[in-house]
Amino acid sequence: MANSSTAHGDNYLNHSHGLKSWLLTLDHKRIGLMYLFVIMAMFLMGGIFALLVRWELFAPGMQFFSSPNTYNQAFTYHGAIMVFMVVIPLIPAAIGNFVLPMQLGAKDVAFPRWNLVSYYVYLFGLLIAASTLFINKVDTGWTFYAPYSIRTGTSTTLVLLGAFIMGFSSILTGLNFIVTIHKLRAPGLTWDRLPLFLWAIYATSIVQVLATPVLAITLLLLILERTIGIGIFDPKLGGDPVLFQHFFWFYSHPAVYIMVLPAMGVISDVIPTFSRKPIFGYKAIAAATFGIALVAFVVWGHHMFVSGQSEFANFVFSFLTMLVAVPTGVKVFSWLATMYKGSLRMDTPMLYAFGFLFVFTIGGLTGVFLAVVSVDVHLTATYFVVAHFHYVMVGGTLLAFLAGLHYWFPKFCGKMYGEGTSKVGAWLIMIGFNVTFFPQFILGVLGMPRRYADYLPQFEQLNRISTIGSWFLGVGFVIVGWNLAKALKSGEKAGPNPWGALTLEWQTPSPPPHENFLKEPVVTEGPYEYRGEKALMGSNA
Amino acid sequence: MTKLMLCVFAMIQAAHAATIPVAATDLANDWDGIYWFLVYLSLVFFVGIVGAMIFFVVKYRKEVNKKPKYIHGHTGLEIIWTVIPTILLFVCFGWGWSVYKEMVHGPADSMEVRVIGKQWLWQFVYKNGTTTIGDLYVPANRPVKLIMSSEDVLHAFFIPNFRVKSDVVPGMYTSVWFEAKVPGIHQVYCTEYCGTSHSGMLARVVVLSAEQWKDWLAGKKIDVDQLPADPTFPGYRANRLGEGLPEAQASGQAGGQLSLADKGKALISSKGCIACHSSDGSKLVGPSYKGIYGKEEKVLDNSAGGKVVTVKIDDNYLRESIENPTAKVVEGFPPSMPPYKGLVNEEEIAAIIEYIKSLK
Amino acid sequence: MSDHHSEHHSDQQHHILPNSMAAKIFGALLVLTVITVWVAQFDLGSLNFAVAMLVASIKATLVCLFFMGLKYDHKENTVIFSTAFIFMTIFMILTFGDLLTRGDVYVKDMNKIIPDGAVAASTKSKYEKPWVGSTELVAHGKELFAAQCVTCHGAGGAGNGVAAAGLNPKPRNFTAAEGWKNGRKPSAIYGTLTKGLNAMPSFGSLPSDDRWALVHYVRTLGPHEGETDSNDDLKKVGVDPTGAGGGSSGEKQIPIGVAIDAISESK
Amino acid sequence: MAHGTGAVSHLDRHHAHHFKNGHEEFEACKQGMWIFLVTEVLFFSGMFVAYAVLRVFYPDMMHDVHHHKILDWRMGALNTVVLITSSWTMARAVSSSQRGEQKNTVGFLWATLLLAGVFLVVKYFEYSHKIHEHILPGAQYAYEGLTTAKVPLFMSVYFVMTGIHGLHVVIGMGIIYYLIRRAKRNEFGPRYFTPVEITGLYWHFVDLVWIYLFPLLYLVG
Repeated sequence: MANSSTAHGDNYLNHSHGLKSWLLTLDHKRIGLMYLFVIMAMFLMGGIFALLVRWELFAPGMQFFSSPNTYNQAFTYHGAIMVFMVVIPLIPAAIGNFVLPMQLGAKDVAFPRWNLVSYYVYLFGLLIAASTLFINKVDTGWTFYAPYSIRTGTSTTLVLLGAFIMGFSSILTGLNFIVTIHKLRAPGLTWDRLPLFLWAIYATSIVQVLATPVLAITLLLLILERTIGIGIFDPKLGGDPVLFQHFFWFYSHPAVYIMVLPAMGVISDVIPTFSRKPIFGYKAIAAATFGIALVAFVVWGHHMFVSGQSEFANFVFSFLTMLVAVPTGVKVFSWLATMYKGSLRMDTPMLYAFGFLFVFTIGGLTGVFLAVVSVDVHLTATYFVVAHFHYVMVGGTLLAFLAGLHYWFPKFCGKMYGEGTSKVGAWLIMIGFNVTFFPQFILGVLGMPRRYADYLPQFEQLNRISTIGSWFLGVGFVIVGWNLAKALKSGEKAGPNPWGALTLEWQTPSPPPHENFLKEPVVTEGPYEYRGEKALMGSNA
Repeated sequence: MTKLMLCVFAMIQAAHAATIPVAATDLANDWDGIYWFLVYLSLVFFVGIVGAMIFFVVKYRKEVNKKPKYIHGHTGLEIIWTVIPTILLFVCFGWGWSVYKEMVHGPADSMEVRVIGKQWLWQFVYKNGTTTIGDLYVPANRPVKLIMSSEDVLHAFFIPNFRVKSDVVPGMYTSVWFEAKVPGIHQVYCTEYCGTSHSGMLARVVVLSAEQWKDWLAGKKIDVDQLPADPTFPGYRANRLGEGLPEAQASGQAGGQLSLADKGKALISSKGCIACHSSDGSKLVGPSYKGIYGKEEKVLDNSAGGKVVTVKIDDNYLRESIENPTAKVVEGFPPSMPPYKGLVNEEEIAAIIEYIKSLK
Repeated sequence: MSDHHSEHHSDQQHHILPNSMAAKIFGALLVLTVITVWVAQFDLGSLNFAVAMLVASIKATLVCLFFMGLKYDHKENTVIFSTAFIFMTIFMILTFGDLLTRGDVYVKDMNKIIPDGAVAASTKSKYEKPWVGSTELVAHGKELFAAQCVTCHGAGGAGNGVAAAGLNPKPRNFTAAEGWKNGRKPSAIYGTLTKGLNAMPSFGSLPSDDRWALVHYVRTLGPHEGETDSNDDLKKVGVDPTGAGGGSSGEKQIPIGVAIDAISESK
Repeated sequence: MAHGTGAVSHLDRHHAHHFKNGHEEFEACKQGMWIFLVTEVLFFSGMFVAYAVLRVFYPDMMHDVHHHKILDWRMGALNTVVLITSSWTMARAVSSSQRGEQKNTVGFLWATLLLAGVFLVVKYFEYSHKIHEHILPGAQYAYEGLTTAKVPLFMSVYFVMTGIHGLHVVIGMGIIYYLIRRAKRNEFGPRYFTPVEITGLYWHFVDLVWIYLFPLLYLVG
């Protein structure tokens, strides 16, 4: 079942025409691209807020914002947009929607209508939350900690409602993917032949389904707290603000893995393809993926080591948190071992994969600092934490997303982007990223707290460097965006399988036909069996 | 050879000193121990991983290595890189936990101070009923336990030099303890986001020598600006925002007798005023001090049942607004300032008014 | 989530719940309902809870197995549904791992705490018994009220001050008898002043005399004469009615009543 | 998940073409509903945790609630019986549709709908009484009869739990009515009854939640 005939006019892009044919489509590929479009728009927005925040911190005193209030609003929107509207749906909803059924050899997801519903639910929630930008801006920080989120006079309720609604979209997508993977695998595609990207999406979906409902009820209770004062989280009425943090982090810690597991999945697909070698320790990586997903649910308390949580709870959570590092390590080592004695192709996706390994290693290791309870006491709520989760979220998820975007781009539109420019963009992003966020580790250890509109003059130098780095980061993204846009317009034709990959989505024309495959594919071996002829294929090989 | 070693060692020392706050308690030293252990452990792993990565890129580029090797895995390796990290991690956990236990369990005979966090200032209540705002006075070499609660929203009390931090939660008591070894000023931050002036909610721990402590208890005034600055940033006297004077400039005034206005400047920091009142005209929670003196302002006169009246901002108005802030509130600002009656003495009020005058 | 791919075509036949069986389950559920209600009549202490939960779980199991047909369904769906309860349990256990073990870290400290009230009260009173009203106190209270309270409670104390607009719940209307959260006794109002309530901050930083003065002034604004204090009421707010001087005598250790309050409050 | 099936409008085609056959589609839809119920359980779990926390923090709260008869257990018991019965009628509706007994299907669906209505009416009386007495959640609570500080918190949990459960009943009624319309058009039979089956699952779940709510809120003091 190597590359099937590419001489085929009809594909999902020209299958039907007109705006309506997109807005009402049930085709998972089109829905995926619509997600991608909105998410990128939101990413631009969150990015602008980020640049403004950095600009404000260029020097002590107020630079850009008229008052601390506006600054607080800016970082709140940066956080809320990036977490709820960008990074969580980024890979599962956008790339996942497009790739998952194709890698399964299926015609579509199990419930195409619900897939579209989920998209519009996301859009609806997003609009509600974003509308507050024009009404009465929110300043709670993305974590909505009670009781401040109860007291503040801003239109927090609307944002909570928006996040609440977006939660349902996340649930529906996860549900849809789980059933699809259970029921719609191509003949011969047994569990031990499932591409690791699918294992990752599968684990992610399970986390989404199990955790998101708890976020929903948490936000709902907070909304009621604000509107009628039910008092469950409000100390003034006998409630417990720390309980809110338990509720919140029971979702929001697993959410971190909703963000990073798919990223790992992408990397697990990219590295063997560009090393022309089978993935090292397939079963171990699949198991590690599930290990992380499960441990995700029993470690949330490490966000609360100084919250007034009991000593005993700190003991338990610190202990359990240590377990996260083990499967994570297993994956990193396996990826390295996959490159060993490979024949590495330095195409853009692989470049991003290297960037991911570099950055994610730092993010992971600093995570251990924060897992050790006593060390966390000093570091938590300082810039050390800010740096840490940006190394995991931006450095991890976003770089992996860019790897995936450049990897599947030819499949999306059947065209190839300018390799040179994309590499320049990649380097700018990676250098800019490290210049921006590495100094923040030191700032944090020195004691600079996060969410500060203004800071003491002794922190000025490091903040300067960080701000300057953020500009490089910005330029990098602009270049990448421009490069891909150019490719869309006038990119040269890419074959059905430019990278010589073996997973099913590459065994059909690019862009794929309306129902993905010209004839139902049959799987006869694992997804990474690069040997003989196959091992020598791939870009400019 | 040994010279080189010493040189390297000195450099490492310098690097350490530059990237971590001064350890002003024994606990802080223990903390540094595990911290640096983690740093070097991470370095080993990081260098290993990234080193291998770069090595592979050089050695197995497709130009160099045309024919990849067909490998699926190696059980032995996988066991090794599962077991060894696990062991290391639990070493970290055990060590970390032992340090944490000292963090939470202070000596029973600790001197207790009550800390009250409110938007956006720190209030300290001592056993003898004395209350201070913005400055926590403690004796050196004596265990101190802070019992903390909040009046409104979450705050967090963070003293980097002591490596202690805890959220301050409304309706609940949390506590930290420390035994300061280094007399002088130590910076305090609020590290739990609490609204508009979160970044202005700073304070100082003023660690006094035994006899200074006696004087202070006896009610003698301690001129905090005469005390050594925060040892982590010796170059700066900036313990409050807007006080960004490097030593060079500061020394001029820090040395000799402070003018009344300068005293006022110090006071509006130490009393937490600047959390809400800027000195540069920017509008925070309350009106800015800049140029307000002598100005005609519309105020809600609550003593006259909340009528809007125009008053001239003069010494009397300022005095009243310090002692009973809600009496006459400048229009467009919330009546949220706590009354300072009894928390500032005549001399201090005079100094503050003088400072506000000086801001034309 | 094992692989059921192969079985898809094997078991085309769906199990159909026989009417007789449906009736049996229905009956069983009704009987069990009667049992829970009946058991609840007796006070078995904590056993009541255990029994109620047990019966409920039996009912739930019957519904799942037969009405929802898990008994005849793919094991896959049973696994899926039970994960929900596993993770719900994790949620509960770990949350309570914190809540239930919190006390022993903090209660120890709390007995030593000086509440705002007691601190201020410690400053000697210039009144004989400030908790007993006097024209002098009321007059003093009037001034304080104008300075401290008018913004929210309004000049007349009707809860209609300028800042009231932005507040929810609205500031108390002192002229009315209804809706006083903590009651209208002097001690109750004193307590509210000391601790604060909803949007109202604690005025514990005021000397206790001033707070008593406010109490007595506020009580002149409406028909509140009827409400008077028992000695216990006064003790609750750290006042020793027998000993003279502004509330708690000289040295400030915390009255046990307040300590208890403090503990229950902090939870 | 009824809409998940491509069979809504086409009787001739019993499965959407991305499924291999009708059976596979049925299995998929049913599993979808099961997973949805998982999310429902975790959604309610938040409220159950909140309830448990209050119980543990304020044991006297529950005692007050029952001592002062804040809730009327007879109402709760009545509603329990009503819901259990509706669960039974629903089960019968499902099996009837599987056997292709159209009349029974429609009949039992109507019965279920009716009982759901009864449940809501009873709830309406309970609520209106509480609202009249100002026995309301948290800050809204202003009941003269019982002024202990913690009872308002119980009322919060009571209203949130029963409120959201009630919402589920209403939604269920909507879906059941939709099923009745389709059953009247004789769309269900031994070859295709997915919507009835998975709606049944949903409805039994609503019953399941109440089976726990009843003792927790009305009975155990």
